[in-house]
Amino acid sequence: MTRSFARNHVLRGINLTLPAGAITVLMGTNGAGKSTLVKILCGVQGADSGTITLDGQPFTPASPAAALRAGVVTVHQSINDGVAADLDITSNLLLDDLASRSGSFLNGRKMRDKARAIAAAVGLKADVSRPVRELSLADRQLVSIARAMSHRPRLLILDEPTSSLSAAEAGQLFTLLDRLRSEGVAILYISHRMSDIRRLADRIVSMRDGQISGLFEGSPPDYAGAVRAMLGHEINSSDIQIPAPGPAVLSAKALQLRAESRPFDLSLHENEVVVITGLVGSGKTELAGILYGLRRPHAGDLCLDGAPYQPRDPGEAVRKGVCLSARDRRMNAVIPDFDITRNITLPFLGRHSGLLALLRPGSERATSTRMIREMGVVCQGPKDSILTLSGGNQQKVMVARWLAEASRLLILDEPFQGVDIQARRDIARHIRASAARRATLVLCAEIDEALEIADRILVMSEQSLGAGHRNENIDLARLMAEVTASAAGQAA
Amino acid sequence: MVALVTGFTIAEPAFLSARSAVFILQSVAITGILALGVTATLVVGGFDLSIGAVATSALMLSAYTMVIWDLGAVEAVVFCLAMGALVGLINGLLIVKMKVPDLLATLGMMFLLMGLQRIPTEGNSISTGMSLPDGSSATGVFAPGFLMLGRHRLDFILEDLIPLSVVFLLVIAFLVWGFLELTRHGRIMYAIGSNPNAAALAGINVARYRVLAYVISGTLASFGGILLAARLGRGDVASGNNLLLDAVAAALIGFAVLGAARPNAFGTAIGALFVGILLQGLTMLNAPYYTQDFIKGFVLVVALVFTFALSGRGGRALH
Amino acid sequence: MVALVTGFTIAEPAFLSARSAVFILQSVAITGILALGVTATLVVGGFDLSIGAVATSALMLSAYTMVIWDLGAVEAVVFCLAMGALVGLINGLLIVKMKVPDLLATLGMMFLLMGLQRIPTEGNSISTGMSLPDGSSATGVFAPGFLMLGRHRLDFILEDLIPLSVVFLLVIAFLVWGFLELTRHGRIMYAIGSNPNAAALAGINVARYRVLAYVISGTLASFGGILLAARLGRGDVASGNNLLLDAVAAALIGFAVLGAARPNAFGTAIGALFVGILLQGLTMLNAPYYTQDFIKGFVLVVALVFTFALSGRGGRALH
Amino acid sequence: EGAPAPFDTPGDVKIALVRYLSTGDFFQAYLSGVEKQSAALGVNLQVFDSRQDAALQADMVDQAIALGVDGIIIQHGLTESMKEAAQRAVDAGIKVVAFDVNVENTAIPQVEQSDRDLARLALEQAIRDQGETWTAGYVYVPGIAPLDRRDETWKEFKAKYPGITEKAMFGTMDNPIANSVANQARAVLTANPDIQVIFAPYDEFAKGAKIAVDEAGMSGDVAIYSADISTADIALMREEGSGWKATAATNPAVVGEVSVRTLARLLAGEEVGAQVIVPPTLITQGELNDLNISNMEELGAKMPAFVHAEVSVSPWMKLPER
Ligand SMILES: Nc1ncnc2c1ncn2[C@@H]1O[C@H](COP(=O)(O)OP(=O)(O)OP(=O)(O)O)[C@@H](O)[C@H]1O
Ligand SMILES: Nc1ncnc2c1ncn2[C@@H]1O[C@H](COP(=O)(O)OP(=O)(O)OP(=O)(O)O)[C@@H](O)[C@H]1O
Ligand SMILES: [Mg+2]
Ligand SMILES: [Mg+2]
Repeated sequence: MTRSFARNHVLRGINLTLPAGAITVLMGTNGAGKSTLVKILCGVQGADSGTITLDGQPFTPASPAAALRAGVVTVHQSINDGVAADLDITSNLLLDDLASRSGSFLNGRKMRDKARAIAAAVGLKADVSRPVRELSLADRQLVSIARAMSHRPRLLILDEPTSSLSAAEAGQLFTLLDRLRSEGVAILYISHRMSDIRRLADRIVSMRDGQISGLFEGSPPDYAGAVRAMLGHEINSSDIQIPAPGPAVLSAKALQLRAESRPFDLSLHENEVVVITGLVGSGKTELAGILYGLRRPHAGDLCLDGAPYQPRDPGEAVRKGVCLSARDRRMNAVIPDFDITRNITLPFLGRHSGLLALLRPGSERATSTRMIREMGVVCQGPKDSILTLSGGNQQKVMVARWLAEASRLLILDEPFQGVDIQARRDIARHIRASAARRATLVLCAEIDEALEIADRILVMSEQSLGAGHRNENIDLARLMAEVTASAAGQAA
Repeated sequence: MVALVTGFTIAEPAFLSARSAVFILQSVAITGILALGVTATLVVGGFDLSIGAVATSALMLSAYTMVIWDLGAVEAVVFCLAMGALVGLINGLLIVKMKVPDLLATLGMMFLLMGLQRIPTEGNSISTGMSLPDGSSATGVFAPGFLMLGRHRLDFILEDLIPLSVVFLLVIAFLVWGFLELTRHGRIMYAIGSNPNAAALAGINVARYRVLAYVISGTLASFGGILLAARLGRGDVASGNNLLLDAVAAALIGFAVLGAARPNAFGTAIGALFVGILLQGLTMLNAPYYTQDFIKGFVLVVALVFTFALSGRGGRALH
Repeated sequence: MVALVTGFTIAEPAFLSARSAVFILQSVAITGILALGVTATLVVGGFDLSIGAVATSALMLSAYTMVIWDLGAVEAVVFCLAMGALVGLINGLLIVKMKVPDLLATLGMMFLLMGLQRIPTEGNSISTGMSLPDGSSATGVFAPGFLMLGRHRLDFILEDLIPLSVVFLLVIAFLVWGFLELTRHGRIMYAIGSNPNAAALAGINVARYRVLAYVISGTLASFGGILLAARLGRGDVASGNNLLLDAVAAALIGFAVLGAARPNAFGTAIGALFVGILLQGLTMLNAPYYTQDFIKGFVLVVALVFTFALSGRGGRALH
Repeated sequence: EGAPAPFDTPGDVKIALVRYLSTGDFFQAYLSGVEKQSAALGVNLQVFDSRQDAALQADMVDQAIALGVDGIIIQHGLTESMKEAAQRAVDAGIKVVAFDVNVENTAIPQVEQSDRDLARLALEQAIRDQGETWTAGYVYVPGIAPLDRRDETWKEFKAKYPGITEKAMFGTMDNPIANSVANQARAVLTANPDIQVIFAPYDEFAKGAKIAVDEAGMSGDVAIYSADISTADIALMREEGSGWKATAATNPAVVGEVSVRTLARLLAGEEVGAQVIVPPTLITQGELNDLNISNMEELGAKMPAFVHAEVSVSPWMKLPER
């Protein structure tokens, strides 16, 4: 199968078989063409050449509806492509059902019952008559997964489904996938997360530059080999050298996020990368919001470089040198109408403008070419529209936006969302390398990711911080226990 | 709205009578029907600026059919509805297939129709006895059955109380409401308005439903035009100037009704009624036309502020 | 556009002369300036329906200032611009603080102003010598300096060639273009229009910039009204609906210019010019007014189809 | 004193004015005439404003019937939509007068400002000033009843004086009308620099034409003849070197007064005839300058024919004060 966008040959002769009753994991660097392959399989785009057969029959889906009818069900990478936020959960869970069913009139009670059953299967607890708008990102993701699961698919395709789920929900998803596998469903699972892959993979297919670069079967499959095939070289190891921390940049005293949560102290130092990990919903984003002037804490004082710090809005935070790279780039970071350069220079346009606020294109271009090079963004040039980049490369641009200028405190909320292993290492290395003159706070739910970047790891649970761990010979079991212990606490 | 009615009743007791209520309904019947069409396009995240022009085109076309071609009421109605559906179809295809943004496509269509409807008569109104280009004069008349659509009144409690056009308004409002709220097609249209991408990926034929919305809008607008023609009894080129703005106002006020913060047929009907009550009440109080505009704007703004600011719901931005 | 100019020149040689070019510019000066204001709101993803009413309010206010209060040109201009800015500010605050959707807020404002501007004179036009409620007659006159704004011509190559209003149009178009394309603030406004969430999280005060866009729009609209007053030399009661439609058409055609598929000042200016050339050319060829509407719509639709369908760019939907 | 019933207790008389058109000076002045004459008679006036919505206008007649008024003045509208409503009012025992709309009803007298006479007076002046041979630009928008009637006269004149050539016909009702017409007129004058006369039988059109003529620097070469007048028009006609030579007009306020008086006579049981015509007056640039008239009040004072028409006056009636 082949597929090109103009002169960009994205898929260059893919041969792939997906056996029933097995989970095939597709690994590939950002921009390798995984999502493009998925879009062809589920009828969103056509292939330029090549054939697909499903259960021995030729299969060329002309539209998503046709693919669904044939039993090819997909959960797409972008969560916002999965749900209609203004509708209630019921309608969202039954959306494709609505499209394909005959008969015109809706039966509210029957729909709600059906929706409840579907939601229960994936452990979605929200009331099904609530609008999706009110749900968290994780719950929205669960809604699209639940809808896909409810279909008795022949082939289930999941494009990075866990990128915004935490361990508990992911665990539930895995159990479901196990069941479907045992029912003989073919599953194509795309992920950059090693933990997912280890847990699920029956076979691993590696993809590089639009071609299949390796197929690894056997139990367990050869991960190291797969990663090597995907990258084309050995992965460079991430060995963390913990530098001596400098003076405190930000310190929080008796900070209380909500009325019912426990107060805690926090101090972040120059030349130090601190990771806060914890379950989804534990309050990481809330903390970031407080530091960035998006919300007020319930109680407690903040100091920045020794002076009291109470930002009223992000503008003030940025002026004082506190920057936040927000999670969920499509919603919160990407400016879709802009090219790469303009996306990068947006927050610090003051630096690139002179008399009468006139912009200096030369200065902008210099910054963006520098950042594209430093972050290793795969693109044709700085004038590419941001939307033509693959997910991982978009993410690099979003991080680059904040690394382009010096800051006092840089907060990165889930900076590795949807980023491949190599890119993750690249971003982490770059963050660490530039961390000397500021404090850096990274929020991520994945412990693997935390270990790759942190000097110090803190665990957050129930809107409160626990003790710190130096990232040296960490007792992983204990760390995991702390994270999940809070889950037990939450459940109680 | 209750406050409005009470206020007007105190100031002018004649306000609160069955006849007065019927007047109000009758005066909003045509804008109300147009506004329901706009609502259908708002639901799929679109907008239709051409409805006013479609209505006046239907007005001219029906007159042309009966007066100049000398055909009957049925033909006139069929031609007009077909014209409205066709215009809606073209709008829809321009937007869906040609990817022209909705405001642009329907604005273009609006100008086009405004010109087109005047070309056959060279800008003259159509009435029986008008002279034709070939020197003869037009002999056709408005069919009585056609005029009834706009003028006939049904006996209901009082004799001659309820005009047919009010019945049409109520029936259409009920149908559109039922279609949008109770059928799966309506639900799908809301899904498209909320997230067209997600809808497409769920296997919905987004293009077809969007076109459908414009066809509904065009057809309802042409039906509004038919009622207008039936009431006027002639093809008057100058009528219908305010239809677009009033219909849009009704549909937009409908957003705010019951805190729905989304386009909905029930709200639109209420919105149309609200504007109607306001204007009738003010007229009865002898307010000059310009204070009516002022008060219409003022009440609109205040109502909006209450709905959106105080209920704390941002509502989705219009698209 | 080149095709248009050539066509008209062949059909009517007088079309292609310096004077003809200048008066096309003059005829689009007012709508052009209004359209540039609309563009500013389109850029931040908003829309301003009140511009027509703001322009006619400025027309009335300037006449009121000079004729009834007997003040000078400077006061009139200052009052009008302040009024426009204030209306824009209120629009902006309604939208940003009260969270009223843009179309709704500006529609309400439009009705409000349409009424308000007529209340002081009870619906009468304002002109010197008109009788006042107290029985005396108004003695003020339109200041010559004020009239110059709309009527004075500068010598340029030919004597008396370029009207001041054309100079204003060019200067304002250039300023708005420069502001939107070359300055930090313009860039930020485009970012807001594209993804307001992301812009806010990049530390931008989104609310302030959105209000700014409406203030720009209101101010430019009032300036358009000033030029209108200076041209008419009296305070004419008129609805601004046609001004609104023409300005919106120009701004929307501007979307399509040069395949930008986004609102932009240069495109808007070209859009206004395009409509102007079309209408002037047709008038010269003695085309009746209704064919002008038709052709305006037809050309708009065809241009749109070419731009959007053939260039294959979907363009973003309007919001 | 001595007024016939029901005007012996005028406070109990309710009349309604049902309007089709309202925006603009003419309609505003008409309304003020209606209001003044009603006040002078001491009757209650209720104004219904349909704002160019013919269907609504018919509803408003019904509404007036429901309110129990004694008399109705229908101001403009469409024959077809008003005919039945007017009949319903007559059936309800209400006296009805129609201004400038033919409701095809023998019980309803028509007040008219005679558009044909307006056009005739202006064109006759043009012939006096310019001779019988000239090239003309004509401003006209079909489909608007008074303009259509004025157009008939123009066609007659063209037939009668073959020396008149109509080089261009244009016109638009786009608001603000004067501004839009000015744009068109500029184009027309550029294309046809030989135009000598512009016939613009509506003062908004004339205003637009004058702006264009001035802008084209042709005020010495083009003469404008029109219908209707207002204070602002007087100023424009008297401007130094103005091309606006003459206009024919009835005073809209007078027409309003006549409408009310006609209705009052009907209510008092007097005979008024099928048609009540308010005669127009020709106003030329020369007269305005000679008499030094600068607004409508002075026009009324110095040209008495303009401020009061001795039409539909009964001895018992009080006239508005001046
Ligand atoms: N609409 C498009 N126009 C042009 N190029 C495109 C388009 N969509 C994708 N591409 C290009 O195709 C390539 C593959 O993109 P794709 O989204 O399939 O990558 P991916 O393997 O899913 O990456 P990731 O892991 O980051 O999601 C990228 O180089 C991207 O720039
Ligand atoms: N102001 C608030 N009041 C009440 N609940 C809130 C508030 N803000 C956030 N929440 C809820 O509290 C929970 C914690 O949210 P938060 O996004 O901070 O979690 P998190 O630890 O950052 O998780 P994630 O991994 O999703 O980023 C979520 O369920 C969120 O919906
Ligand atoms: Mg991908
Ligand atoms: Mg979070």
